[in-house]
Amino acid sequence: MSVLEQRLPAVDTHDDLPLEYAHEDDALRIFGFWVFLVTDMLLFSCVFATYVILYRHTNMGPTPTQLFDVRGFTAETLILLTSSFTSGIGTYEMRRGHRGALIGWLMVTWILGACFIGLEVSEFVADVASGATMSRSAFLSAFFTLVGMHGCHVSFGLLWMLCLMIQLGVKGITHVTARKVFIVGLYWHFLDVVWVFIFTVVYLIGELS
Amino acid sequence: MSEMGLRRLRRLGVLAAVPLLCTGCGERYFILNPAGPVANVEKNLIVLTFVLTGIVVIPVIALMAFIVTRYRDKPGNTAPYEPEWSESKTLEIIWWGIPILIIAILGTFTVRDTFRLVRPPVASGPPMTIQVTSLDWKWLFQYPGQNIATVNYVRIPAGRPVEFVLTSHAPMNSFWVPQLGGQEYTMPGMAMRLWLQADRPGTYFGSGANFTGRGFAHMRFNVIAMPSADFDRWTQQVKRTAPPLTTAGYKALEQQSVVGQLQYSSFPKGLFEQTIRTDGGMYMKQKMETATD
Amino acid sequence: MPASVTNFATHFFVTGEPMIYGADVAIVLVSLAILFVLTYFKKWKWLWKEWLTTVDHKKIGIMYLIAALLMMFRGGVDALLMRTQLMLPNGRFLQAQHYNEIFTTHGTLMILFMAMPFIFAMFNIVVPLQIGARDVAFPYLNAISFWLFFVAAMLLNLSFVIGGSPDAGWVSYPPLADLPFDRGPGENFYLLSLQITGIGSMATGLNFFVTIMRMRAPGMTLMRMPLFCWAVLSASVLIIVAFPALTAALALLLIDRVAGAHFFTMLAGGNPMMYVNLFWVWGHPEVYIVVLPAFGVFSEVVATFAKKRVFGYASMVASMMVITVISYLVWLHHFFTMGAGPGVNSFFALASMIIAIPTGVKVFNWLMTLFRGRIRLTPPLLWTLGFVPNFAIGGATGVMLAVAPADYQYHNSYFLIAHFHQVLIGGTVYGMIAGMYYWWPKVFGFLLGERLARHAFWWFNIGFYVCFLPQYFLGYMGMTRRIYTYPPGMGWTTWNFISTLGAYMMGIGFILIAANIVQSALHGVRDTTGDPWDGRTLEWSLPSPAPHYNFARIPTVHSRDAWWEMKEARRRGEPVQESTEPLRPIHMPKSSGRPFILSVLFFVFGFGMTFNWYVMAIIGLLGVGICLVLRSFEFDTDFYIPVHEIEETEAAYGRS
Amino acid sequence: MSTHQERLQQPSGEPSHHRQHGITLPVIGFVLSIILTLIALWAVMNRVLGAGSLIALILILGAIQIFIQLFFFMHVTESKGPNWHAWMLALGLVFVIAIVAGSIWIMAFGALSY
Ligand code: HEA
Ligand code: HEA
Ligand code: CUA
Ligand SMILES: [Cu+2]
Repeated sequence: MSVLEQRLPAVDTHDDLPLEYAHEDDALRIFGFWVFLVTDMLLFSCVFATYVILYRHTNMGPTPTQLFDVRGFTAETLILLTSSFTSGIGTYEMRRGHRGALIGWLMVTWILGACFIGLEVSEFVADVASGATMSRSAFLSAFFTLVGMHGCHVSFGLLWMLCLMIQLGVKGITHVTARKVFIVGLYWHFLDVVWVFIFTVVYLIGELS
Repeated sequence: MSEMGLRRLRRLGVLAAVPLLCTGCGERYFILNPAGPVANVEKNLIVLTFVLTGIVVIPVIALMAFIVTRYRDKPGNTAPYEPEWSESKTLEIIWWGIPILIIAILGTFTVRDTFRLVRPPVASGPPMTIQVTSLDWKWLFQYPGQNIATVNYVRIPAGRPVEFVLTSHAPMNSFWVPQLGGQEYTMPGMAMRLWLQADRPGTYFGSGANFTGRGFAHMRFNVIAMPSADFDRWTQQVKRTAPPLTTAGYKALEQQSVVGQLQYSSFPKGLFEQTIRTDGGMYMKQKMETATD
Repeated sequence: MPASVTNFATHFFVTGEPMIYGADVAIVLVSLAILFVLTYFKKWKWLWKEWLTTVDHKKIGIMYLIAALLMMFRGGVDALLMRTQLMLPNGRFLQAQHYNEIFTTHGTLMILFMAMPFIFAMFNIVVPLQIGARDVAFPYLNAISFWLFFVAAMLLNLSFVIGGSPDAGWVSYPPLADLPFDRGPGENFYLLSLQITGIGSMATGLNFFVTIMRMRAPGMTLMRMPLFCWAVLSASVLIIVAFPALTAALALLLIDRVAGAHFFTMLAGGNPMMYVNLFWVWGHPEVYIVVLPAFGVFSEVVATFAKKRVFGYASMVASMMVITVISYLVWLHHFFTMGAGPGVNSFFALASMIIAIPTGVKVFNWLMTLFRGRIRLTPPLLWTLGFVPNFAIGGATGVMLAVAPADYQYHNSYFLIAHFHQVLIGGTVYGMIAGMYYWWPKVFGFLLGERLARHAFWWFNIGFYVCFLPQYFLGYMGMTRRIYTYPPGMGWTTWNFISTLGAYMMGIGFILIAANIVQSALHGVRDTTGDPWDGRTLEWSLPSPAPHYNFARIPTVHSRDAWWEMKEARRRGEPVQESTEPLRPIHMPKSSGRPFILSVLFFVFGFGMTFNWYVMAIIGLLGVGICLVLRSFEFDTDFYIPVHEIEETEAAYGRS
Repeated sequence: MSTHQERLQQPSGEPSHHRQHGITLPVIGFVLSIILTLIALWAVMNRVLGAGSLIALILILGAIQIFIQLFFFMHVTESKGPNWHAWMLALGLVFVIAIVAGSIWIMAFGALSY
């Protein structure tokens, strides 16, 4: 919705770019979203730093090794990695113009994401039931906040995807919906990267301690 | 002129000169009047930075004054006008270069002294240790070697390096005795070390420097440096005359309040270590390098 | 009245001091007066249509400007209250608690609700015009940024009458600001209002980064861009990378406070130092965020009023980029005295000093721009010239602080207070006021009178030195900051007294600025040419105030100082290729009430969280979510201005 | 978003301009990411190295995964105009390292222990 007639000063030879870049306005938003991801990445890195500083401060409560369940977090990781892949396929199908396949793959992604959240919530519930609450120790504060923050991001992504599936159903693949799908894809892959680091820094290193 | 008139005149003169004297006479400019080796190192650095930054700042201001008077847009101003002149390699090199040089010099001294100050000052006598706890809103000093404690003032032997071990059992504060040396934070659950030494006997102003709430403004204390013999006499006297610091007494001190100067003939064993541990000290993994004797 | 109600009321409303009752009454009266005026003059609809729903960057800029001036007044009154209390030893004007609340709100307001909106005012007013664009990249987001800032400012200011203000300093270090030591809602007000405005600021940084990178007029390569835009670009990059750290620090402290977590408590393994660390990861870049745009303003002003190209353009750009990167790597210099070890202190001390090098380069280049120019001492240049010595001294004292062992002596003393006021006021405030005088005619269509402007400048500038130079001496005398009183006999009295006089002089300067604005609004000289200063950059090619689509035809740029070159060509009588392209319909974003509503819902959320009224907080948050979903389903967000309307508007300006 | 003039491209669905982004890329990316994850898990569960080098190893594996997502899924090289987002991303990564490494360095205190 910005100033669309206006051409970029830079070369504009990208006529082979996919539909979501076709309009200046959409290209701007994709660019803007990348920049947003940078801010989000820094936000996560601050919380990661805090976790690393605090994860040995267990206040004689449960330690990471005691708390984490290898099968649980491995399953979460594989599910999320797969959902990243299916959302990638979605983008691929979108670029081929297959609306049905796109919605289908988004659906699969959505279900995988929901399973991930389900597993995470049940993990949290079990922890809390065993007395490992946020106020038990600095380690647990940091753990719940870091992992929970990622979980909130994923849940937000689910809501967003739901909106998009409806819009795709109503409007089909237009330059607007295509751009939105592409952006939500970026978001989803980004969350996957963050999870890989949660998997590594929180769970695997936790197993080591 | 009568005696009276003269005195009045002199008083007037002194009054008028107060602002000037304040800058000149200096007793009260603690930082510029160090009374120990640590503060002296810091003062020398301060003088050095003053000179080095002055070298650029004063010319900058003078240059600006010159340019603005010379190149005013007034009819009849014959000063050259070169609207297109906008590049000069030489000039650019000069003003990238000079600051780099200055910063290099300053940086060298900074690093040298930063490392120097973590070591005890050159010992002119055996070091001693004093444990400092900042409370809301008072300072507790424990003398592990002497097994006495004081509140809101501390006595030290002059001419001996003193290792202040700092912690807090309240919000973070900062322990600062400007004439003896710069400050360091007191933090709950941690023991930080600050080396200070007074070269000559005297009373030195000290205060908390990091805000801790309503009573913060009253967290001042004196550091009284005295000859070793006097110091020993004083400790003996405290041992004889002061009440002991009991656990209950410490509990009372912990409460938020502003108090005057107090002294105690003893304190519960391990009180300082206990305080640190309950506030999270067990997470400080570092090995203790023993510096005390 | 039932006892429970009275009890609630006494806890909810701040009570106790006449000053607060006075403020309560004043706020109620002013609000009623505003409501009355709006109703009486039937301005509600106008307010809604023209302002509350606008997405026009120029109007948003004006709103930021007004807000910044108001907040400068509020923060300045705080400052005068503090100075009055400190004028004499054992002052009894304010109590400890009250004093603590005042310096906390003073610092917080001045940096986050005065300096930030002031720079955003300049971003909004100037950037699209300078790069030849019709708006920013995301106008709707821009409106959201403004309204988030606005409701956050309201939230913080509300704390003065409801619940109590934060009182742990603008840095609000735990454990002092954490639960056992601070139960009251004051700290929550701080956390939530900063969190909300922080989100808005991040969005603004993103917005202007994208705008500058992608929306420049054809031919305007990066190296042909006005230096102000470069400054905005570097400030935006810093906002993007620094504000997340603030968000994280505040969020963790908030979680401590509302969910009983132990990030920064003294118990259960919390580590308060991590807050200090995260706060300054943001805090240091923040001070450069507010000063870089001021640098940009100075670059424009010296070139215009020396009638000369800016000197050393390339090294100006280079120095800004160096500052951007290095200023991210110096944060520890705010806590040298935490004792992190000599290696750490040395590294951060060196990094801090290195910043002096590129900054110095900029100072010299400004001076060389004036050198062999033809200097017109207009108000914008006056503020710029006032800035140079100020910043040279303030920067030099910054370098003195960066010398770690020396900082052990300066830290938290009045020397530090003097340093940062000298760079914040001498740098940021002078820069923003210079910018305000410079672009005022472009925004409002009339000039600010010079005579009053001169008086205002001299009162403020001389007052500044009278106020803050003594504070350096106080630092050397061992006076620490944040003390509400001090005893006589320390030798501090004289300097404090003088300092307070200086503060009043600055107050007079501020009043004169306000008078200057009012007087010129009534009797000011109209700017009919659109180019009152004989400017160099594209914004001066437009009529004042600019039409809401800015450029009827997007200009093509062939060099730096694009407008100056066009005028030169015309003066030389060269055939100017006036664009003969026919006008085309202009595509513009539609106004929307949603940014305002969304922000109000954020306010509801913040207010609920502040008082731990979670139902209210959840309602607010749900509302925010609904707004976002609604936006996602909105496809009709823009419209075209037809050619005949453009023609009419241009004709009204006397242009074709 | 309404239509506009000459630059509008109808949603065509013709696959021609996506040659470079065939289905193979996501598949390779997926397989790689799974393999890397399992290697990390295996290495930790079996303690194949000392703690220090193990941590270094799994962090490196994680870092590789960033690039997998960026290049195989997120099309980081695609952009209209110069690729500024990649620069911003790189700068962001530098600062991420500054925050994390810096904080760890700073917080490794030289305090006395009791
Ligand atoms: C606009 C805001 C602004 C700016 C621009 C600066 C600029 C600088 N600041 Fe300042 N600073 C603050 C705002 C700012 N600061 C604030 C708000 C605080 C305190 C917050 C709080 O605790 O509440 C603070 C605190 C602060 C501290 C912490 C002190 C302490 O808490 O103990 C330090 C320490 O290193 C420091 C250093 C510097 C340095 C080295 C610069 C440099 O960038 C200055 C560079 C400029 C020059 C040097 C002048 C021009 C150069 C020349 C003319 C030529 C070359 C000169 C030389 C070679 C010397 N500042
Ligand atoms: C951009 C930021 C900015 C600006 C512009 C200012 C402006 C001023 N500041 Fe402030 N200040 C800070 C940022 C800023 N400050 C910060 C960050 C702190 C640290 C807070 C903390 O410790 O947490 C601080 C702290 C601070 C202190 C230290 C308090 C303490 O530690 O105990 C002092 C004391 O002198 C002070 C004074 C002043 C003065 C006199 C002005 C003058 O420039 C103000 C000029 C006056 C006006 C513009 C107002 C004009 C209004 C009138 C004339 C109306 C008169 C009417 C009535 C009185 C009813 N400031
Ligand atoms: Cu600060 Cu430990
Ligand atoms: Cu700083």
